[in-house]
Amino acid sequence: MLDAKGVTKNFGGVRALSDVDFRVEKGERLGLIGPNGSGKTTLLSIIAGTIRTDKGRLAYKGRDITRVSPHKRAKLGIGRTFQIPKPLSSMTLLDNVIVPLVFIRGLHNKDGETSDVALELLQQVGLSAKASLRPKQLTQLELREMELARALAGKPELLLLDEVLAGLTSGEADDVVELLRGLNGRGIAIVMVEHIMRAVMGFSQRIVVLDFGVKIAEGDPEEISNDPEVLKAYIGE
Amino acid sequence: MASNQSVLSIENLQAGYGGVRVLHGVSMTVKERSVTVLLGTNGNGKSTLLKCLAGLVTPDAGSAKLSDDGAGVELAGMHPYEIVEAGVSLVPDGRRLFPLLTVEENLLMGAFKKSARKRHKENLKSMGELFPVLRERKGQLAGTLSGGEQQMLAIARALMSNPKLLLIDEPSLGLAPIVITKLMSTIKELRDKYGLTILMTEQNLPQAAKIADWGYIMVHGKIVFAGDAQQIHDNELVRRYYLVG
Amino acid sequence: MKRNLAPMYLLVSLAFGAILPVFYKQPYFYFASYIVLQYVALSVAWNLLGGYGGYLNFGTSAFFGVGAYVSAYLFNSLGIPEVIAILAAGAVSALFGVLIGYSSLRLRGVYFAIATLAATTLVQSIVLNTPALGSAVGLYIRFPAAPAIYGNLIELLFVAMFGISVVSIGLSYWIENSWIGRGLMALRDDEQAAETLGVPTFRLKLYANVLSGFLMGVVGSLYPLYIGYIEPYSIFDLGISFNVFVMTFIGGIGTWQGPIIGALVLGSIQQAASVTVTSQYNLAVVAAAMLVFGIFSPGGLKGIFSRLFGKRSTGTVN
Amino acid sequence: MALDLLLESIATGLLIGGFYAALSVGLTISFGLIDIANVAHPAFIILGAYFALALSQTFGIDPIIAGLLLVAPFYVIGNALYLFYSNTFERRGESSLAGLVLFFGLLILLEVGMATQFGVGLKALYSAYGSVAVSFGPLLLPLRFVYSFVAGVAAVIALELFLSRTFRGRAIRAVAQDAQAVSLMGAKPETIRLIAMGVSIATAGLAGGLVLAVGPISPYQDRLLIGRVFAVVVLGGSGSVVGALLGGIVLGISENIATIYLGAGWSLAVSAVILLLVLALRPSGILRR
Repeated sequence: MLDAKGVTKNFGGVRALSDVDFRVEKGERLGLIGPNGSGKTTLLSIIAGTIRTDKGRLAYKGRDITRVSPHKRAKLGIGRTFQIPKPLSSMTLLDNVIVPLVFIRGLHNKDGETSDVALELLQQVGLSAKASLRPKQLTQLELREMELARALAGKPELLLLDEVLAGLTSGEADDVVELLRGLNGRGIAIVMVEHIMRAVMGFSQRIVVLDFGVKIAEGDPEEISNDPEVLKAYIGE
Repeated sequence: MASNQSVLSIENLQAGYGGVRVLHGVSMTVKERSVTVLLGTNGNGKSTLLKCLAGLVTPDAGSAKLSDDGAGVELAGMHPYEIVEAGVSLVPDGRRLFPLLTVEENLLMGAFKKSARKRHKENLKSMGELFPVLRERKGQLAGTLSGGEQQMLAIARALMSNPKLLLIDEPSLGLAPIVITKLMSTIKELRDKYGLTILMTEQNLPQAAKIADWGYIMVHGKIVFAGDAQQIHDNELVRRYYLVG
Repeated sequence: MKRNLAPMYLLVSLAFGAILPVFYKQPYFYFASYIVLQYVALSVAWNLLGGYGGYLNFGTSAFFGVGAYVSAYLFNSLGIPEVIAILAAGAVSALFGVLIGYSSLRLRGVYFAIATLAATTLVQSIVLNTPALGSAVGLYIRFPAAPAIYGNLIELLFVAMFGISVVSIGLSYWIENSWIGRGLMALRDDEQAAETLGVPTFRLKLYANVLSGFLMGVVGSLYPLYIGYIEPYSIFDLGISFNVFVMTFIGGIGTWQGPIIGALVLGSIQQAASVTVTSQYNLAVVAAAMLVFGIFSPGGLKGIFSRLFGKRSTGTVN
Repeated sequence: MALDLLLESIATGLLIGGFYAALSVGLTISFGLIDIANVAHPAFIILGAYFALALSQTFGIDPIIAGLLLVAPFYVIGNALYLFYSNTFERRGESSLAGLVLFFGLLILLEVGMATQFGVGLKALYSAYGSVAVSFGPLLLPLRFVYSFVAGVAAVIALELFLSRTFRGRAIRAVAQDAQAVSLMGAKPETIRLIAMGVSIATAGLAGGLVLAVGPISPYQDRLLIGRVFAVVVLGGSGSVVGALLGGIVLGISENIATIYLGAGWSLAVSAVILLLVLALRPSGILRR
């Protein structure tokens, strides 16, 4: 579904990613892990299009998207959440969700239908009671849930999640993981960047490990937790 | 070796970002002239704890007292620049160097506080001795250094303020093993030769265990294990905390 | 239901404006109201990009001036009918918006603001160096004959400017409630997030700048007829840009009502004051008012109104 | 003959470039280093020119000396301006964009204030060297431009030394790169910005003296400078004082060449075209942050 080859990114002489090959299959659950600063968020941004890769190519469903702008990628079915939530602060939660409904799905806001769809999405993440509030009135946690609802509004086929579980209690995290499994059951491929090992190991079918901008391992959770390279990156030697 | 006098005592510290609680009541102590290491994987709150101590994050509750020859200074709620003045210096996560300043200019930024300005020449000299590579590259822009050199510069910059307590956030991050070994021995030297007290966070357990006097393991914002150097060297235990969590 | 009524409001307003001079005869009223309405239309146009999109245009006078010069040149030197000249003025001004947009709308908003300042200097220089446009001396306008229904040209100009204002307001209201406005507001809040949610940010900014430029050009195209003589220093005066900016700001930036309120209130005060005070003090009062509002009420008059209104309505609920 | 003319205009352009650098370095500090787009900067320069005129006439001193005397009071004005800005706009968490509201308003207020206080007409100081030219090889250069060039270059050098050799100066450059890391060095970022804005406006005081030395002044003259100072800052790369000198020289020479080939009327358009082109082509200096 997504095939990225030779992704490389430098920020002012500092190398964030070097020559990373990254592939996501249709309907796959993929975990992307690695220590802080290993380039996971940069890779997500390059897939979503908010950062351009210096070298290499990206193909999505057989189409070259290396130079395609982020809003077009969103329309092609790539959705994402941000590690630090980016709410549209002048709008209510409901309106935040309506934006992708209008711009990605092409729904019009003439009748109440669009609002109903938005409300339903908020309900999925447990925020329907706060639909008329503004982002300022929400906790960081709720903002992250709103990000998820917003990403889902675009009916993505590939969903990029940047630490959606951070800061959740294990019960809450389980709920979100359950929700994600449901989405995946409907055929959405999910790339999860996560630090909470228990969750990411349990959720993913396949795991890719980045360290210092280089892909050091790839495999199923079992293989990864026994991979000496990974242990070295995480625990040291 | 470490004395029994504690330099820093943290009690029931709680903190978070906008409603997400990250630290759920952390208590620990850091003894004088010791290397204390705080272990745990990413996203468990280690960095947040150091940020609280440096004033970058304001704790919601609890206290962090710096003992200053008997009189205690409460760090919780102080501004970062006041904390530097009080003698605590942080080597932040991601190093946070000034990439467009030269190596020497970065070091001199570290000596900004008044008491350190007076001594900046001699401090510059001793940093050159401690990190010869920085002396060689003093005119180079910090952004062009290698990862290991950047980490050394970040530590040296923090030392330019003559801190009593040095906080280091993930020094080994993204460094090659051989560089980590070198770095750890430098940190050890800071304790042994210069009598510095050091609190650092680390994921790299074996490397950290080599030089640590005391260790704590943090999982989900709580201290789940505390012990001395020998105890934390138990790799199996830590593995359980790390990958199974 | 509201939406169905909107075209009716529009038609009624237009009819009101068209009929008023037939019944009400008071030359100074039309003379002064023309300028107030001109500022209403300019502020509403400015608000399209500045208010909804958050990109501040400091070059209103450049768009206005391009319109004024294009129309003056067309019906003066080439004898082209007024209506075509007006539309051509709008079109050239819109094209000007495309050029500035391509140059700076991909950058941070601060750069766009500075680019519009520079663009003002540029068009002023071009006019100053073009003898066909009168250079520094300026152009005198040959007045067309007064139309039959209205007594004089000023009344006709009033009707035209009234119509332009009403149409601009209608457009602004429509944009605020359409996908364009939603997209602009989204990118004003966070451009990166907006892109990720499918909003074509650059294209929307460009649309808004072009439409805003078109309207400003159309407004400017009538000015030579009103004033009879144009020259580059007063036409490209930063004071016009400043007035428009302040009126929108004081009225309530980013809402369709804000620029109308601001332009009506400040514009009327200015017209009243211009009889008694010099224009220098006039501008100083405006600047001072803006600073006061900037500090104490960022929401502008509209914000104050809705706060007062909001309080009252909760009171009745209780 | 034509070559001589070209050579002379390049030389004059170079001299004017030093003058432009002096007008722009302050903006390089405010806009380039602490992200305050002070569009009123040129208005402060003209204000400085009027004060310099008053000083020169009262004490019979050279306008450039008068400009130097204004450095200290203008530093204080810059401090006050920053305090006002930070307490109204910056503190509300609004970006530099919202600050434009304040500075645009200030620009108009200063203009009106000067127009009412000093009159709208041109005012000039007839200094001893006002109309003297020196020959330099085959070139004949106006002395007032030579002096303002020297003063401009001296100001750039002084600022460069300040920014690279002093603790506060380095902190100003550092705060542009990472304000939070600056606070970890024991410096209060707000104080650093306060100093930076003081220095920025202080240069406007000196620049005012230079403007007076170069020619007659009028209250709305700042409008002729806005495009120029921003073009210089953007050309030089935001935040680089030496870049401002180079940018000033590029602009000065371009304007003079344009004057020869297109006529004097086009000189003002040069800076606008440069600014729009640089923004459109986006070299590294002005990359979106």
